[in-house]
Amino acid sequence: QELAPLNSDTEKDRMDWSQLEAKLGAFPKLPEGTKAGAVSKTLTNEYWRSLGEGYTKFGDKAGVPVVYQAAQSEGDQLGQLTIAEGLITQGYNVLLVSPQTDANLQPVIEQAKAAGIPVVNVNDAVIPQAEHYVGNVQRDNGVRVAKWFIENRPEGGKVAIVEGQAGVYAAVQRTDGFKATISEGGKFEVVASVPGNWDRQTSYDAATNILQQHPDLIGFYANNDGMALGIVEAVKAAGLQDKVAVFGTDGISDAYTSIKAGELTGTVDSFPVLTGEVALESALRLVAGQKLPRVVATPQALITKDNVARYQGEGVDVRAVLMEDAAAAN
Amino acid sequence: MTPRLRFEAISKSFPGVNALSDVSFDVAPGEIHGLLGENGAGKSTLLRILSGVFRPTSGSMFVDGENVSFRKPMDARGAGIAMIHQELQQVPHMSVAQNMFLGHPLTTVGGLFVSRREQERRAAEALSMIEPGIDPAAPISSLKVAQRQIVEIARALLDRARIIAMDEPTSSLTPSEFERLAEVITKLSASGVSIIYVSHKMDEVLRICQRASVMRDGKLAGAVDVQTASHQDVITMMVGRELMQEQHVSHVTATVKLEARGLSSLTKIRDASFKLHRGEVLGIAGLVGSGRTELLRLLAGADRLTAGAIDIDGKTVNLRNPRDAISAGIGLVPEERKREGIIPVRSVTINMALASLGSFSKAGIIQGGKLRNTAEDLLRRVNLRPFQLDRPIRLFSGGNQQKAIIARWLASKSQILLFDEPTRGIDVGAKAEIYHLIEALAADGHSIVVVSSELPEVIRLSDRVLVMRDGQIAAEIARADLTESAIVAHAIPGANTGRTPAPAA
Amino acid sequence: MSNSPAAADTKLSPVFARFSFSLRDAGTLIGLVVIMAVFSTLVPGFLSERNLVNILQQSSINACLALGMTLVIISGGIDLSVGPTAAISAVITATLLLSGTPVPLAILAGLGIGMACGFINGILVAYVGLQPFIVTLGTLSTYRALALIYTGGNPVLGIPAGFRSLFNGNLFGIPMPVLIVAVVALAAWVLLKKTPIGEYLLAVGGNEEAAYVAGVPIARTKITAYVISGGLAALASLILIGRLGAAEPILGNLWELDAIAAAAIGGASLMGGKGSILGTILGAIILGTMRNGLTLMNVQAFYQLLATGLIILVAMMIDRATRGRE
Amino acid sequence: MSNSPAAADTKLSPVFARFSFSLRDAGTLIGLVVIMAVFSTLVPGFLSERNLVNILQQSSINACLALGMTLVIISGGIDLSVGPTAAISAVITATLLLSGTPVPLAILAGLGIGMACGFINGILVAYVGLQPFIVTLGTLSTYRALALIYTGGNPVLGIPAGFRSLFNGNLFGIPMPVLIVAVVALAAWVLLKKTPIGEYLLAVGGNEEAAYVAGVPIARTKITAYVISGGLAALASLILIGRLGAAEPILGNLWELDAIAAAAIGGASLMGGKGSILGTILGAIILGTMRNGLTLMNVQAFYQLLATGLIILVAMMIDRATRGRE
Ligand SMILES: Nc1ncnc2c1ncn2[C@@H]1O[C@H](COP(=O)(O)OP(=O)(O)OP(=O)(O)O)[C@@H](O)[C@H]1O
Ligand SMILES: Nc1ncnc2c1ncn2[C@@H]1O[C@H](COP(=O)(O)OP(=O)(O)OP(=O)(O)O)[C@@H](O)[C@H]1O
Ligand SMILES: [Mg+2]
Ligand SMILES: [Mg+2]
Repeated sequence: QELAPLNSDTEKDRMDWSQLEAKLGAFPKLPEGTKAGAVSKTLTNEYWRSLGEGYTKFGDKAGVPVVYQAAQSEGDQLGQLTIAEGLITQGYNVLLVSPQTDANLQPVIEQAKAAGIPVVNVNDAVIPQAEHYVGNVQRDNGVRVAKWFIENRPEGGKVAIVEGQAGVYAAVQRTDGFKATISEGGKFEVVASVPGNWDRQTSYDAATNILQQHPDLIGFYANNDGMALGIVEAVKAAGLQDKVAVFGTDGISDAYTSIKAGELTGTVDSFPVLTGEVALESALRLVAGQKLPRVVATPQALITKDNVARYQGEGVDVRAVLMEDAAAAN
Repeated sequence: MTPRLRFEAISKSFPGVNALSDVSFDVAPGEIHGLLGENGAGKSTLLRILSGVFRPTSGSMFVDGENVSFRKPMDARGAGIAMIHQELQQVPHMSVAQNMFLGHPLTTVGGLFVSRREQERRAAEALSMIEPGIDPAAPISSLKVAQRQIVEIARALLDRARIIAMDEPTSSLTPSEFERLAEVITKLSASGVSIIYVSHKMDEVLRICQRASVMRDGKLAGAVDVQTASHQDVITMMVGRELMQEQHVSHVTATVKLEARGLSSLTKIRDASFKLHRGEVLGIAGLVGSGRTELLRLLAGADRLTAGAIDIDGKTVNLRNPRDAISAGIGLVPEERKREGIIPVRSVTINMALASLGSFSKAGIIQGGKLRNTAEDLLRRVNLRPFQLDRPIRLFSGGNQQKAIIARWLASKSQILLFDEPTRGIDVGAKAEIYHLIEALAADGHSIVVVSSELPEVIRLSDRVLVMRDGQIAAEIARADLTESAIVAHAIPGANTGRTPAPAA
Repeated sequence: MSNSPAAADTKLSPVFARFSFSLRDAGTLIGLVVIMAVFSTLVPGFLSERNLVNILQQSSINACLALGMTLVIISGGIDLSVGPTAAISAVITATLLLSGTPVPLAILAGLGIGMACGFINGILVAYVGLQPFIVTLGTLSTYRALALIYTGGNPVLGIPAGFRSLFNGNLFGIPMPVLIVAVVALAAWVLLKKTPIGEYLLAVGGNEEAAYVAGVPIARTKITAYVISGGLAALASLILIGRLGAAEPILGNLWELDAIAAAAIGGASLMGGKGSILGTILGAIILGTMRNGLTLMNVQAFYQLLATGLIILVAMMIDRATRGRE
Repeated sequence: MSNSPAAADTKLSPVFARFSFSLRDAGTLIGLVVIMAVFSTLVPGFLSERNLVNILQQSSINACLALGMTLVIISGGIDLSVGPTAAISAVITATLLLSGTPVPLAILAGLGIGMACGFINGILVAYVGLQPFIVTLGTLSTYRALALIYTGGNPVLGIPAGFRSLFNGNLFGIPMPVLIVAVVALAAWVLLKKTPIGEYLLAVGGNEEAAYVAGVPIARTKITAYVISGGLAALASLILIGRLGAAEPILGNLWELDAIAAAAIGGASLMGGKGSILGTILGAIILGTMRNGLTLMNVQAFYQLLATGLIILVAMMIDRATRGRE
């Protein structure tokens, strides 16, 4: 019964979100009184609030009440465990969890299994024993940014990485994806890869120091948008905004604003609202007894000034656009 | 004439204790009014009410006929009342002058800035009335206790107060320092300042005071006519019974219990050698700062030797810390009780047992019954009052705290007891009890060292006296030759007359 | 300093003084009862046996840490490094288990590592003479870094079932963590109330200099407190990895604050010389109850944070008021 | 408590004691010089004017907080709530600026909010008589929650350029934050060394009971320290949002630890009664230098954490050794 430890990026038993309807049919009818519980890392980051928005949106559509909770701060591992255990006690029919770390919600998997409640691991940290995972490919975030550099800066140059909290899965994967991809051609040199701790101020200071030592730097990759926006300010303060490209990850609204203003070069949006919708849809399909592959991959896209209008603005239906993207990719 | 100060039916109760009940008396302008009483009689409590630290439970106070009530010390000071507290009230990291002007610094530029220089000038002025040697800019923590007490006195002189309450101002002072204080007090009194003077030193009170009140168990026991009263009368009034004046009895034997050979310390002590016999009470006299405390701390393992050795029962012992000393059978009753003596929030019982917890334990567990029995036994022997064994020690009067510390070394069955100013701040009754205790211990075969600044005490207790001067043992005086003048002659630098300075071989 | 001298004239009466610890503890207990009463009216099923056991289980890790913290606080110190200490011993124990080390040996090693971390803190405080806050602030970073470097930042997965059942099972229907912590609490209570070491801790925290003159082994006493704290941090981490089935180098983040809060709610004074084992346990349960109750009420994270902050303040105010009346 | 009595026999001689403050500061300065020397051999361009200015600029926020922290620590307290205090005043100032409030008014409001937060801490410590550590642990959560609730967790973006240039510009080639903090440091120095309030702070922290019987206004003095700390936390947050152009409710996470570390490295004693303004500034620069140097050396995250922990310990040990020799 022991599952092989999950690696959400490489797991073979997977499906793209765009295939849900095509492969599994229309959304099934749910047992009477179905309710869903969700717990995420923290609400202090817009990403997780948007995810919750997606849950609620789909919940409303499907007529399923959703309770969405989060730990008091990022890194509060036991607090999150307490919350998740509380949700099981209260008899929710399905759980969606975005764990603080790979391990801290392991008991939930076990307790839920005992109680016959399906659990879906949504994004970021990956519980090795998780039977279901919905989310994007973390590594791909870094890969996409690296590819942008390879295409748009063919002559190569110096780049730097500002990492998230040391030891966090998403930070490790994103950094690794970027580093590996950009080093392939041999034209680029990663001159610095330093901790930004998901913190704007720390990233600002780190970027200032790096720029001063490498005034010929051509770009930064930050593991999230908050840090990237800090870096943007440091680049502006150094007067290098035309020479240094800055990329973030997540696609929070401030990042979009900054991209439109021509400050942030780009971000890898992983569409948290849509991710939330897809996650809850998958979870509810499980409740209805359908069989799903272990991983349902959600979309992501590199947003720059060139394509920002396609993904955001008046009358843009992101879902439809992403469906198109998915179709194009196949 | 309206009295300068009038207490009217002052009562103060702490939960479980009536510290004062219905105390009334007057102090006239310019009067020096003595206040006597046993430990715990309520003297300090009354003065702390006067200075705004406590509020009375009931009763009222009048200053120059005006009803006053103080909510905090600042109010009392505003009414012209200065107080010298029994315990030193000083801030260690600050200078002498800063401490003296604490709470009401001298300022310039409309109160904006502290005027250091002016403070130091005025502080030096006030200090010079008693002891000119103290540098007002020095950190208070670099001063010895006696000097710090002088700073406290000088602080009270700064205020130009109408009333100065002095709670045992001379407990650490030598007779000559008292003389200078007496002069100052007389001058103040002549200029109309009223003084309330608390002391356990009967002579002082009878000498400088015009009238005196005696307190017993929180009540006023009566007034003393200073002109005619004898020591005995006063003591009887204080303790409610007569105390026998007793003579020295010797229990000294020929066995050498401890031998100090050429002891030197980092700061002061140089080449101190002496022997201490079984059953002997060895007095150590000397001026303040002559190194007596430091010598005791060396013997107690609290400070390190830089040279020399200590033998006990003929065997050299290595005392790296007090623990070593305790297992070698040495116990120290320290000079600064509050700082080095007590664990304030713990009970008297625990404070007593602290040095010998091992002996109350079986398999690492303290045996409550045994501890309790010993505590009852020993604390009764030292006559602890109130006899409440679970009460935190900080709630006891100073004298009773001292008794508990003495009981500590009885509990640890130390053979060698070192007393540093054993009766400082302790009333006559308790003093007699402590003398008895010391003698009884000597009779039991204990060896005892007593450091004291009170010459009568040294003479009363000692079988032999070492006089210290400037970190060295200047002389040894046998019982037969023991007089106050002999001690003084050796203690004062440059007055090396008469007797041969003969450190014991 | 917390106790302003203005209030100093309302002191313990001798009769009460004898029971003052239990009076203070009674105050904490009343606090807990009030909180439970409030939640039980707001949350159906809050008082169900299952949920109560849940609360105990969820409080057990914090209680375990807080017991060690209480002893350190009583000795006049503080231990900010409990989280990283737990992390180091967790990852090392897990690695040993994975490499086939017998369970008892791995447990001993884990506890040993925790005690070694505490020992280093103790040496720096007692012999080098540094301030406890700063020492453990320094080792907070240092130990965390070591745990991260040791594992390369990766979790250690796949802890054997034998070990897990030991820390994660039930005995007579009571979860093992609760039983373990109950035993530890009892031991700590005996240590503090019945042994010379307990008196030494109280004496060192109450007046270090006087304790020194009275022959109390100051350095040894302080070191003992930190070693116990380190050992209990390690024990807490074993309980945790038993539950999680994995050991992470970032485990134990911010544990120190919860542990200090529990000890303080339970009556420990950060000036040293005062603290109660029973109070600390109740303090940990209060914090656990808050978390549990707020979660069951689906209170949003920001408001949970608010409630946590306020409950600490209110608990301390109630404590102050109770003591004032004593 | 840090100063074990075993070492108590080597006391200050009166002559040296008078200069002990400046001696102690010299020790911190030597520490800084050593660290800089090490980095200058390892990192080319480390001693360039540009980088030195950089270090000062990056140390300025922590220095600002640490100054307030120093005063609180001197008074015998501690302020763990500086980060959330900064966050509240940052988001409110930013909101005001966005709604068109004139810059000076918004700044005053921001500083006022910070001081109000400090005032609450002060009241709880001084009048209610709670332990400073616990009070500010409670307000740490409470204030953070308020900042999050106020903004719904979102950053406030688009701070006007007028405001930003005020806190982010240069004057005579020196960054504004550095100038601002220099002025604050001078003011704090004068306050501590030359005014009655400074004396009161030292007295209250050094011996509260003695201060009380001498008529020092205990409560007012403590409250003043917390209000200043709150105000400086607000000032630090204004500098930060001037630099970043955005105010986040999660800003200031763990600032308290850096500020305490700077004060302690600079010679403040957490037992109260002791601390140095110059020392604190040097302490903050030491920490800033460490961060800067390690980043320039591209040291990996785990090892940066290790270095930070070790430097705190080593700095305190050097301090201890220096004082021992005095
Ligand atoms: N803060 C307090 N709380 C409770 N009881 C107290 C307090 N202060 C003093 N007492 C009690 O009040 C009584 C009177 O004490 P007080 O200090 O006034 O005596 P005293 O005459 O000054 O004694 P001594 O000569 O030893 O200084 C004692 O029984 C003491 O234990
Ligand atoms: N901690 C210290 N720092 C500096 N000097 C000290 C210290 N302790 C003792 N001294 C010096 O050593 C000398 C001897 O002090 P000691 O306390 O032994 O004298 P004493 O005779 O016992 O006087 P007292 O009656 O005041 O206790 C004093 O002159 C004092 O200046
Ligand atoms: Mg008295
Ligand atoms: Mg002496």
